[in-house]
Amino acid sequence: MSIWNDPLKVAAKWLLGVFTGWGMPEFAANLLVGFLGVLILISILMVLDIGLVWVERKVVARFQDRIGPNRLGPFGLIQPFADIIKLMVKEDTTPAGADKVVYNLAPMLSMLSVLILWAVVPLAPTILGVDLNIGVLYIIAAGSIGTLSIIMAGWSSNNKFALIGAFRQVAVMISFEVPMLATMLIPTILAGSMGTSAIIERQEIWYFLLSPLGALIFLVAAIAELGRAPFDLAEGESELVSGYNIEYSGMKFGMFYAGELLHAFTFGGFWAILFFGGYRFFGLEQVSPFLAIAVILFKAFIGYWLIMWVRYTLLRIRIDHMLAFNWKFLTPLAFTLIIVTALMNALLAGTPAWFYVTGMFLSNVLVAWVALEIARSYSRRERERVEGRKVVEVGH
Amino acid sequence: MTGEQIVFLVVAFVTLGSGFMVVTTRNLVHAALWLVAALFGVAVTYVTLNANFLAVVQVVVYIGAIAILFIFAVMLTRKDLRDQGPQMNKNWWFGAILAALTFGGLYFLLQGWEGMTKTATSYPVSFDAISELGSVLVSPSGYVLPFEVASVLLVAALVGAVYVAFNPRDTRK
Amino acid sequence: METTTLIWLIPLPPVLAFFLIVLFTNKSKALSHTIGVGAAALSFIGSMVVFVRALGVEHLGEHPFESAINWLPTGDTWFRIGVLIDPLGAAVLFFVAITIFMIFLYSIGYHNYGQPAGDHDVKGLPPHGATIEEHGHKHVVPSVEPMYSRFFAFLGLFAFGMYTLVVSDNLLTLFVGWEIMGLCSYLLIGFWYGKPSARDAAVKAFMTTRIGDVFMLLGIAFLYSATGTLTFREIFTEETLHRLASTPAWFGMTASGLIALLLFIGTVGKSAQWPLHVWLPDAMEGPTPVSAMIHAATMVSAGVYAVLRMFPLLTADYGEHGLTVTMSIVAFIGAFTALFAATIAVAQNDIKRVLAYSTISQLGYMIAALGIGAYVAAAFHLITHAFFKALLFLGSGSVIHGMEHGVLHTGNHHVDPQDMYNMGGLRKKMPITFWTFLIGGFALSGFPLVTAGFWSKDEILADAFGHGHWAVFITLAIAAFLTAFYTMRQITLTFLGEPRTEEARHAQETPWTMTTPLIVLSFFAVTYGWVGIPEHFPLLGGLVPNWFHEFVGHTLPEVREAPEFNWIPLLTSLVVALGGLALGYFTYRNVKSVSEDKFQIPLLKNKYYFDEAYNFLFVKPAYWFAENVVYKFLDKRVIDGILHAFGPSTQGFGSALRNYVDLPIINRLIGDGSANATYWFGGKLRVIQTGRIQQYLMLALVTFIVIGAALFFFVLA
Amino acid sequence: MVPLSWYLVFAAALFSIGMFGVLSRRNAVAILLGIELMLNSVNINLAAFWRYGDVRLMAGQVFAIIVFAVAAAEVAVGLALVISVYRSRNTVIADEIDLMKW
Amino acid sequence: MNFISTHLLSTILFFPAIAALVMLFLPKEETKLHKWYALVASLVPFGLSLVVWFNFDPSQPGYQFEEIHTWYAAIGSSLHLGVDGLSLSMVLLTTLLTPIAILASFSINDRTKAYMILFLFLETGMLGVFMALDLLIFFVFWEVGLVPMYFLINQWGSANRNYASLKFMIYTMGGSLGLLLAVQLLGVLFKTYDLQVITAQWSAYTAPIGGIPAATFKAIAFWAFVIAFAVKVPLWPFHTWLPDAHTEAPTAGSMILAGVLLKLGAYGFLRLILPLYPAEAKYFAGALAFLAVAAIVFGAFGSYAQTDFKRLVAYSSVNHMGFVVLGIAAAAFAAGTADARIALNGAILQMFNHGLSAAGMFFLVGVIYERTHTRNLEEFGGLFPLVPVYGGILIFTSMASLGLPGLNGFISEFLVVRGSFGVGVNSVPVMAIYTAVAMLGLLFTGAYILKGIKKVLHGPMNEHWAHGEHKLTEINAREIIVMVPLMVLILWIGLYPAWILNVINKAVVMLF
Repeated sequence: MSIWNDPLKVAAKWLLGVFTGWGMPEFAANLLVGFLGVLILISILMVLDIGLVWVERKVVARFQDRIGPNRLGPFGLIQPFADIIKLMVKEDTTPAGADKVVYNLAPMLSMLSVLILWAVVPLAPTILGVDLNIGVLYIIAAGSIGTLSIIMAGWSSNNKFALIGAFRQVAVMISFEVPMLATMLIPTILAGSMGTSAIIERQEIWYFLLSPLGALIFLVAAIAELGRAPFDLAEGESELVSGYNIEYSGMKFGMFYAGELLHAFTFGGFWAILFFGGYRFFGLEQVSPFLAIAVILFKAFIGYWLIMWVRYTLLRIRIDHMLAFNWKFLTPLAFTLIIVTALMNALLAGTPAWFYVTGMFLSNVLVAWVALEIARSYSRRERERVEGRKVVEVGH
Repeated sequence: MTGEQIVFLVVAFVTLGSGFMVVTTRNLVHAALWLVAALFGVAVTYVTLNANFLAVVQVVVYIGAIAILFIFAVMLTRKDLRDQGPQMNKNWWFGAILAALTFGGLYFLLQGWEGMTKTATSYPVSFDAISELGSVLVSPSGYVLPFEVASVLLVAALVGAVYVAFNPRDTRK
Repeated sequence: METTTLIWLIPLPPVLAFFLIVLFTNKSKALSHTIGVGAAALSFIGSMVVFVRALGVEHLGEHPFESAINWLPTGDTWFRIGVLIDPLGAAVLFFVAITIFMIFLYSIGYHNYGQPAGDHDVKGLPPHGATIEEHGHKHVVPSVEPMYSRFFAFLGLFAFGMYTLVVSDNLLTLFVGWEIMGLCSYLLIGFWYGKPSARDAAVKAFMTTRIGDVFMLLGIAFLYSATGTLTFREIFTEETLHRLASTPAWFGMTASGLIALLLFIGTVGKSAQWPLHVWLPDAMEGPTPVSAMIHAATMVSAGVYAVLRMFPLLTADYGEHGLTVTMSIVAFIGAFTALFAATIAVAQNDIKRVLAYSTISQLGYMIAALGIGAYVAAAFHLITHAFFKALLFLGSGSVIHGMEHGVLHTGNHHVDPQDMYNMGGLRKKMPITFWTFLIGGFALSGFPLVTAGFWSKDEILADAFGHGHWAVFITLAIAAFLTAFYTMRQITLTFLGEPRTEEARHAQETPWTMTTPLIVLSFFAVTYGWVGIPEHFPLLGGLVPNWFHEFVGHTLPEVREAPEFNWIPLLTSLVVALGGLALGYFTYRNVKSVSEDKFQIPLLKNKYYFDEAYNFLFVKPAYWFAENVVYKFLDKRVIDGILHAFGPSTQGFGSALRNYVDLPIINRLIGDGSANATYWFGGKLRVIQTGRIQQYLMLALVTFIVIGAALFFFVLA
Repeated sequence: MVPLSWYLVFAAALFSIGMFGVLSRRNAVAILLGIELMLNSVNINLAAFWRYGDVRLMAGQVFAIIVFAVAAAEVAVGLALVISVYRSRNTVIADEIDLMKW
Repeated sequence: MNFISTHLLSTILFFPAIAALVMLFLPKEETKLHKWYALVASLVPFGLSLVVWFNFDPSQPGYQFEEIHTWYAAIGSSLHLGVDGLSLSMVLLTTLLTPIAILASFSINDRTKAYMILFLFLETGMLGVFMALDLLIFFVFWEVGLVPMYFLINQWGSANRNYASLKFMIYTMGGSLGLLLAVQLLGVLFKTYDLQVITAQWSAYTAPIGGIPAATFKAIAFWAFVIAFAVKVPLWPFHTWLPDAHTEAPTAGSMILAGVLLKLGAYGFLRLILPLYPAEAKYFAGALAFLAVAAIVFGAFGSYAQTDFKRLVAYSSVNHMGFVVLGIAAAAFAAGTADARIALNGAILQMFNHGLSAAGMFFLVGVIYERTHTRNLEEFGGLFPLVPVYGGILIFTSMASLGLPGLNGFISEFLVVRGSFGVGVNSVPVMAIYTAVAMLGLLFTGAYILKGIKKVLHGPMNEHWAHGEHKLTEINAREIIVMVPLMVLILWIGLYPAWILNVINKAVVMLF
């Protein structure tokens, strides 16, 4: 066991040795080491976050045919730091009639809800916080804390816009949790475990190939969960000026902001873990944990990129459309998909790999097709109802 | 006084305290938030009982859904966010007495029970409670029937809730 | 090719043609008739090959061509079907093949192939002719049959039925072919289904023959049950026949007798013997090739053929002591029909109806011959008759066709082109038709020495005479005389003298497709007789050995000796034939119109009122019985009446129960009583109903705690 | 090592607190809050008994889960009722909702 | 997939029902979806039953593909399924006819969802009767079959449907009451409902029951069975429900009614009565034969008397099913003899054939009814030129039903006649007379069939249908597709029946 193939354990061991050397009791030392580990992880994440700020701004600029930050440092790399400094020194206002405690608690919770997610993200075969055998569920749990933070923020700001924004956001998050959880169950079924590391371990074939539809639904649900465009109703600048965090300023706002970015990145990571084999990359992960980390971060970034792409491409939808879309389309589809996947998985058990994969893939395609057909005819009927005439579709 | 005991005491204290706040605070939103705290405490209690699954589900269901629902309800049933009038009904004292009596009675009964002081056997390593739970929940020899009943109950509740809360004056549909 | 295989294949081409035409080519006339005629030609060639090979075999009777396959599993055994060609089969196959092929060929011309489509022709009605513009002035020409392809399809199916019947080695497949022909005759007679007369004639034909068929089916079932097989050669073994002959059955007949009788009834239906003859004249509604098909070549012959096949059975218990019951019945029916039909024929004016009745009477000849055991003679007459009767029908068709030309030319559609009194003098207009028709007619009337009819008839008469069946002999002789008479009448009225109508004047000869068959058939109508000249016949005897007798005779285990030569029957046949012809000619030589015809006796003209009688006796009563007794009375009134009675009775019972039990006792006493009690009690209790949940809860809790404590302290402790 | 009694007493206490809430709050929503507490205390018992009994017998957890389901259902319906009552009578005070008295 | 291979029968049996349940969740207005879904769902059992057919080994005695699942242990009833040559042919018939019928009812656009669901349930009901080897199960499915048919007639039928459906329901129910009683009796006696066990013990049972001598008791039970089945077959004089039901039912309904439901009764005779009551059957065979002949003759006459095309066809069913019972009666007379076997072969094949031809006829009637909205023969006439293809198909099918040699009807009728007459000749003379009388029925079969063709296709054309908005349209592709399998089978069985008769025959030899 060397620093190369298992850095975490080695470091932990060494630290433990050091502390006990100082005559610390066993469990206290353990506690301290764990605490340090968490601290390191968090700080890394923070740095990553700052990077993300820059990436986001650059990318959005490109999407919108601008250059983006380019003054400070090469490619404006220093820009995010400048932002942070600005946020730090900015005056930290608290609206009158706000509920102080709650008001201050909210941003921390929101940050927290994102950070604790990383406890179950396996960065490498040997590097992960805790190998929870209920990782998937844990992700949802953390998400619900996020929900809480938002509603707290919205309510405590004592501001109509904030409240409405919070309501919307919460409504969206609660409802989109359903299809999200459902699609998370698909890798669970396929791998036979809820543990993130187990899922990666058993993912010889990318689950994306076995259940592309699932991956898609997951992505959509994730975007909604994040409250980013096209689902960014919480902060509809036009109608309710940036929603629940309207009253926040300074570092509190910064926390929300950073939390959101990191959240998006994290979900990119989960996407990669659940459907793209996490740190696995043709046996590359076996070579060295660091490579594995690189791989998973890369994959996570791909996901993040997709999310951004969607965000800066599509338009915002109306809230009721969005909820209807979730309850009437996404959720039933997700559930059907679970059932179909489970059945196919049972049916095709023990068949040769190629057959298994094609079978799963085709079943997914079939489900998707049927769903779209139904949706199409439904919408046609709706249009007919609204426009009160027969709608002749192109090609029909 | 082992570490576990300390942890337990802290958790229990926090939980009970926030529970007390739940039933006493005037501001209902605060009450709901206190409830969240209490529920979180309970979740931690589950963890100390090695019932991770329950813990997480507790967080998902209670904090993620129920508490939020409460907050919604509170806000929906307020004319304005300021609340007026006493929070306790006129014979709250009798309620208090009854509660105390109940606690006393329970405590008394527990006193008389010999299993009271038994301590847990060490948690068996490599025992996957979750898969066990899962298989038990859906195996006909296990609890598939209660499980199904529960699901039926949920559906019924869903439909009922939607129907009851559906606003007849709402003319959008 | 293996002969047996070939035999299997013979019936196939026509049926394939049927399906091909029906399914695919019915749009294209040319393709359809090519397929149809081609198929007929194939079968024809096949049959000829088989026939020739059959000639080459020594003792074909003992070792015929046969092969069989398993068909129906029956219990532990299989029912086998197969093909068999023994001398009789070969001989029949020969003429069947020729006539069928000729008729196919003939149909092309008859249905005006190549002519334009009619102006207002519709499917289901005969073509009415088409107007065409030809250098300046427009004139009407015959138009092609709208259902041309369909006709060839039906013919194909018909041919299939006939071939199946001929080559089959067992009674069941024979019956299959038999019934298929029945269907085809139905379809073909009703070919112009638009005409109510045709439609009814078709139904009549089918039903009348079906009467015979069900008896035949019964006979088959009987035979099958009695012997356990239907294969001819297994039935016609000594012991089987003997067993059948010795087992008594019902009605004081032996089993063999009864079976033979049942089967014979089938023949009566099929070969239009009295009393089931009524369908045949009406069958003239069909196009003429059909009449030829049905009357000469195939169907009616099939009836006789069946009896020929069953001959051993018929004569199983035929000792030296007189005819058996069955045989005498057969003989009687045959002879009677021969005479009876001949008399009717005298009074008919429709050229085809005359032939129809003559057919009936000729068939009567054969049946009678069989009845008196003249096996070979019957077979011989069957074949000769097939040739010349086919010839006559096709000839008449040709005449009608020619007349239709005339009708189209004058455009006077009230003139019936089939009525002989509208003809006359066609001799010059259509020479080929005339000469061939003449040959046919002479053959029919048995013109001495030359024609085939003479030899076959003579043989029958000789046989009847030789075995001393006087009644039969005399009847047949008279019939022969009448035959000659009406034949000459027909010829005279049709061809000789001067045209009686404008139409007849404009009649014209028919195309080669129609005349060729006439010529071919007339050839056989003359020559085929020579193969059956008795040895002992003066002068001619032995010039050609009596080949037919030798050949066909050996179909049977023991050949029945031909009666030695006797002058009386010969003279008789000479006299009746020549006398009849002469009388016919001189009577009608210069008859100008119907009114001058002395033989238009209403009784004869109306065929002894048989149709009316049957209609009155069977058809109407049957329908009346079906409608009023079975349906209206039994089903509707009685059975349903009983059913409907259930409803009210149950209801009455129910209401009684309600009035005397439910209302007083259960409702009032128990129901209301308890209600009142509850009401009073509730009134007392309602005080505690404050409407406040929490108070209820507290109440509940208090109660709970109190009870719990009580339990704990007083019960547990 | 924590003895079973602690959990039980803890649960009992939580239960009583919840009950107090149920019995004495005027606001219907608050009453429901109380009920939640009671349900949780029950769950604690179930989990505790599972842990302290034979771990392989899942009954405790199973029924804890079923209690979750019940709780969720109860909240959904309860709050729905509260809201509709609020719509019709414009109040959520339990004492004022007393149409059902004689 | 080896679940399916081990539970082949129950899969076939319950697949339609499950499919129907799933169908409940399809959107209501997607009529097209309903139709295709139902069609596919009904094709699956057909495919599976083909699998069964090909894996079936006729030469092996007893039932095959057996399955036993405990159903009601307390009374010793279990879901015991199995097929032999006899039931297999019926199962095949059912699974074949159902898709055809569903395809035939594509023209229905009113509440297709409910319609199709009912249809699928109906299929399960019918299949259950054929597969059940347990009296109680048999009875349950027996009744299950009724309900969907009742609604099909009552909801989608034509003018007089209420009367017809009620009559059908009450009549059949009433008939089967005695059956239920008798079944219960057997169950009580033997503590089990398993057919094989009961068959083994009951036929030899002699001890008096409740003081009543066994013989009497058996006789009563026998008649209870007979009446239940006779109503279904239907035997004269229990037949009057049939013309009403068939006439009022929707086309596909009539197809299934005539095609399969009637067979249930005949099947009951073969599967239960003959094995359970050999002695009684022999004793009462004369009566049965008499009723059968009555059915044949009166059926033919009744049909001949009709002016309603569909009613005519309906009565023809009475006539044809009469032959089945005639064969059964003959077999009952002389069980074990070759004649009896031939008669049974005929009877069973006749069941199959009538399934084909009657379904075809009803469908064709339906086709023309859809276009003209009348069934009155007097209003047709000379339609052949307008609809040549339809005419051809109609004539073909009519001929099959008329029993034309070369088509399937003849084979079976001949076998029946041969068998019963053989019994008459070799053992019981009276059968010969019955058969002879039955011939009268055969004759009039021709009469009414020709009447139908004559009135519809032939004769001068009724101009009313020739042009204008009444113009009669030719039979369309879908309808032809419906007919093709029927016609192919009709011809195939007519020319070479051995492929199916072999299976039947082996079963018969083993059973009787």
